[in-house]
Amino acid sequence: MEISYYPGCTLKVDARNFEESAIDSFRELGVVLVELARWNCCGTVFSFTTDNVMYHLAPVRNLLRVREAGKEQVLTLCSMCFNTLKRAAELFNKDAEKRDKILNIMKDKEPLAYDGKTRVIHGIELIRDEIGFDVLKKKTGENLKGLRLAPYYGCMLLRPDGVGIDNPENPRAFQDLINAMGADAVSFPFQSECCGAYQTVEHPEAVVERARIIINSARKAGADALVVSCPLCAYNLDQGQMDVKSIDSSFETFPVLYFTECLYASLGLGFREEWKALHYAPLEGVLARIRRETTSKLIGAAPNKE
Amino acid sequence: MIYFIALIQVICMQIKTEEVLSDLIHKIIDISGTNIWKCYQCGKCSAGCPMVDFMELLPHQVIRLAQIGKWKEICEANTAWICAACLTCSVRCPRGIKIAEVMEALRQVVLRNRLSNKRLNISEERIRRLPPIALISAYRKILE
Amino acid sequence: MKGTPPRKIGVFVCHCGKNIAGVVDVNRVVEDISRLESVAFAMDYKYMCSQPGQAMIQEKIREKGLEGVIVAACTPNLHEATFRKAASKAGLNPYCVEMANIREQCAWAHQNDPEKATRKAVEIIRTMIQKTAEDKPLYEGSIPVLKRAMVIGGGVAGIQASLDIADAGYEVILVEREPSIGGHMAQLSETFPTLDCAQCVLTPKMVAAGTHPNIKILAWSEAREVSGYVGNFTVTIERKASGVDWTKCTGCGMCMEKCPIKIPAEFDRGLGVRKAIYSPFPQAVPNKPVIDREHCLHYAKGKCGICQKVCEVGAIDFDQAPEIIKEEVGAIIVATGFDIYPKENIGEYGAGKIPDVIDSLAFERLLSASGPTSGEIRRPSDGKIPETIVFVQCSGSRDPEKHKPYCSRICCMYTAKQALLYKHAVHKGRPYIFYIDIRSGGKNYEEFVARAQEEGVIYIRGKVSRIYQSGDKVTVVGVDTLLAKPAQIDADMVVLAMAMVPKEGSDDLRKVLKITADKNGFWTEAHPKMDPVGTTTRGIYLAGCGQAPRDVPDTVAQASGAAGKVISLFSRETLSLDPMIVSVDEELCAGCGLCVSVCPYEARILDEKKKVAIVNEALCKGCGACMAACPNSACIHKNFSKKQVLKMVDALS
Amino acid sequence: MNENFEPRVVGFLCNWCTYTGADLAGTSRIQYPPHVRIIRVMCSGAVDPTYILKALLEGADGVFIGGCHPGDCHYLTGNYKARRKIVLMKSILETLGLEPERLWFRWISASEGQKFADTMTEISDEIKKLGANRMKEFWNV
Repeated sequence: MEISYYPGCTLKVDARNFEESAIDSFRELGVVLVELARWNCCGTVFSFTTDNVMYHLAPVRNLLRVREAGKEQVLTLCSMCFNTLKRAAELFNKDAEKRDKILNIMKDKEPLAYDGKTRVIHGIELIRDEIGFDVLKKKTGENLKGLRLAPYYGCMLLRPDGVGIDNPENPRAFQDLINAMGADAVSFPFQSECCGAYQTVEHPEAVVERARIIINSARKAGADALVVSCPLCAYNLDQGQMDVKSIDSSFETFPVLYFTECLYASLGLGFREEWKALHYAPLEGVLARIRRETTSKLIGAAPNKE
Repeated sequence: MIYFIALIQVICMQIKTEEVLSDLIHKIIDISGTNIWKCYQCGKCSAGCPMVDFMELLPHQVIRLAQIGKWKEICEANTAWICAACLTCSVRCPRGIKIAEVMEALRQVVLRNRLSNKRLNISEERIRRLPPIALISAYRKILE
Repeated sequence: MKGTPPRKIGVFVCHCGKNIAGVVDVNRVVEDISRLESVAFAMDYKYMCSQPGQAMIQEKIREKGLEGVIVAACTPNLHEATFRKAASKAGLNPYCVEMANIREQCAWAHQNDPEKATRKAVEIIRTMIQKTAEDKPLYEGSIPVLKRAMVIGGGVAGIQASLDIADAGYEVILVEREPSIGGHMAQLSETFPTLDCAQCVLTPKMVAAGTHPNIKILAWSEAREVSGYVGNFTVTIERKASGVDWTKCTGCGMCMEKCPIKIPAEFDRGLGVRKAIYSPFPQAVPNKPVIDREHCLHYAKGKCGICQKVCEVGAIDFDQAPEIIKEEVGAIIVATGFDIYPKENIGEYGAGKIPDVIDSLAFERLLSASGPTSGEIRRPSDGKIPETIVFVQCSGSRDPEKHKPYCSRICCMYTAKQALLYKHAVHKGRPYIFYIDIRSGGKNYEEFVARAQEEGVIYIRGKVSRIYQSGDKVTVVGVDTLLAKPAQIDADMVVLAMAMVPKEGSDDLRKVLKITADKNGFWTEAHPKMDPVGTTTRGIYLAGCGQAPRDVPDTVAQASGAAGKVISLFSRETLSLDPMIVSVDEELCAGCGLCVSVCPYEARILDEKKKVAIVNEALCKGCGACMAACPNSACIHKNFSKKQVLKMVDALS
Repeated sequence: MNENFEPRVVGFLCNWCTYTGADLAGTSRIQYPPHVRIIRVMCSGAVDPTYILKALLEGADGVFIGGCHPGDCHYLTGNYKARRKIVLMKSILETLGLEPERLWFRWISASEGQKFADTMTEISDEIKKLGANRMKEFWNV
């Protein structure tokens, strides 16, 4: 099975490990991620202003690229991209007035008019709805056995209601995914509380406080590592720990991993050496507990991209 | 005596009809697409807000002040600029008020009317260190 | 009865002081109308509804031999009955009197345009002339009344209504779904604002109902089908299989004592246990057990049978089958009550997964002397006596976005009571109440809340945003909106004042009874103000929380009100029927049966032999759906006939 | 649009909800254009398609049917029956060369006087935009 894939900015730089682990893991599960031939910034955040459609052009252009590729579905890994693209797709289909405005602005530059048919799905949804957690469970074996992983949903995977992948107040998709990987999911009270998002730029002091609370909550719940699905959450919670430590030397760091890195490991592919440099909190403790029972032709293969 | 009158004016908030009907407040309602009059001040937004410790006014206070047209007070507070748009308030509001959207509208009205010369004050070193997703979203939310 | 269509029509135009005459030129109206062919007489007067006005109409009816009367005045909802009564005294059939609404829908609505209003008034009267010209004299039919009532639901509302009707000397059948009557009130500890014990006041009433010679209690039974009409209902009731022959059972309780299976007790909201053969509580009426087939070993594995062995009178009957019985009654009171909105539905309050977050009804069981902890307040997780309890009001109420839009009305009061009772039981305990508004309208209610506050219950104004487990504490994240500061409490236990919702199964019963419910599932009353205990179906009345959330005194008052309605109905030998119903012209009817399927009241059957539809005049309520469905115009809505409406349309175009 | 055009609209109002709502609009002295002539029916479900056709063929510029809100019907389901009929009627009107926009259906409760008045204004405005019902001219031919 092939699926269109929209990477977004950060997966090409600071979160290469997120993309690489995803591409290889999904291939192992029989899904080939085909990166869109052309894509632009999704806008990173969905604009809430009702009176300016310009903000929605960037995401709609990406939705059009998917149609140009002859596909109706596009996969995202980053939660922010997922949220922005999905909400833009919904807005386009629900608000006829805005749709006409957007099409009108786009028509000079785009030979093809976007028809509103692109469906945006997140990597976790792909596993839940198309591959199936039970199928994944059969493929993963015991590589992550005994590892207690805390899923961190953050905001954009769950809110607003109806856009997110699960019930915003009582989600289970991420826990189910972790259990299907053969690890033990550890729910914790702050699993869907905001990491501070873009405030990391202007108010790092607030974000550091968020990181301390969220990490301590996951640790208290007995987890060995935090699992995320958004490069901004990853940065705030992983790098943020360094700032916490600089203020409070008694703070102990806590590993933060992308869900695809866990998936990669669960499929017996281990963990790539070069990814370590993209993490802040030391991972040795967790990595030492991952087994590599399934051998795969993909191990050590070059990253799948041009 | 005069001293007392002055003091009373400082403490006592005057509710003025022309303020309640002010254009700026209506602009916020228009841009956010949410009816702020639905708010019954339960405070669930403020209770769940992850950034509330850093806010000068709590989200429910902002909505209250907007209801009575106290634009100046809202505008001077840092609340909207601290909001991380995590939508916790919006999904929990029992009356369906989109509080995060109101915060965005507030930022927009301030920026569009040049009521603040807001700049992101960050060192080049930090710019290099921050991932693109952080920088772009911050620019989009705070300066767009 | 066939009457000749009235030809001589009299039109009486009312000034209504200045209300009509101030806008509409009444003189011109009279002038214009007088010119019309079928108008035998037209006049205007200052106040038609006044005594002299009515007398004038009566006089003209006699003098001019009027065969139809139109009063051009206010809405028919106001004075149609007045003028019909007046006309009938003058010998005119009241159904040949019509109102032309030139006040509400003309003069008042077009005050700024007298010219157009005057022209509109003339047209309104003209259309009514077309209708009146075809109005037939109608005569009310009558039906006998069976003086026997059924009450569905045996909570405090059902018990009170049954007792009132039975005391008036009529037979009552009280149908209860559970093994015992008593309802939610039997679960309560003490009641606000008097703090008297709920069981102490309820159980005597339960016993009175159980022993009353006029009351037949059908517990462990459900109404499955209702047919018939006011005065003459037939109700089909399923007596569910209890596995116990109640005629033999003495209620000794030996079977329950010896049964080896323990299950969380519904009556104790899961905080206590019951057996697989059980009766919900010791004071049950009737005091007979039922077997829970889902959990009983005999039904699951064919083993055990201990209850059968220990029963000295041989009452255990594993093969008992459900029994279907039919009861004939003249009136029905629906008192099905409420459920508690599930705490599982509120994700941010723990989605029901935190053991020490319980709902308010569960807390009632903890407070109750006959509850699972014998009245000692111990938290579910480890049995510790909680030193800090947080009460969260409006859990699911007043939340149109996610949960229930309405105020559940009793939570403010019972939360104050629960906090106070907790304070009395645990002296060093700290009760906190998160609230949005305190609603304490009721006799001595505000005083009661003040007492709770004075005795040290701490009220915090703000809605709780989140509740989560942290260690052995439960953290409640809220806000103090009066101080504008986030407020967090690490509690030992949290009590959620959950919203009240209509009893599960209400919707099925609604279809059986053919009555209506609002969007929240509560029964709709015939009129929110003027007929709050009636329904749109004559002979069916409402009592208790199935209609809307209410407290015990209001419930009892409404139950007595519904009983009063039934008693008043039973005081007559026969009932008159509204004659404005739909009849069938048998010559035109092709027997297609379309009208039979569209009738919402099952008032029509198809006579297979004659191939015509037959109307049950007692069931027909005159909605006219059949008339709109009939392809042959064989359905004739009396005095709303197709011919009349089409002629009215003609007059307008 | 002809400024002097006075549309004629025939309104069939259910006795329990919309008719009472229209009364409330009057009692509250809410003003609306006087173009609608009201025929009281017991239930919107009793409005026969022939009423609508007759009105439009006789030259009424619009037809309005008002019923109770979903779930509020005094006769349980009459308003749903009306809704189904209106949908059908709209397609039938098209085949007859009549604009389906001339047929209006709204749920207005007894407490919605303002909504009734607003609806009357809206209908009046919209029908004015549509212009006179040409059916009259056809008959004259």
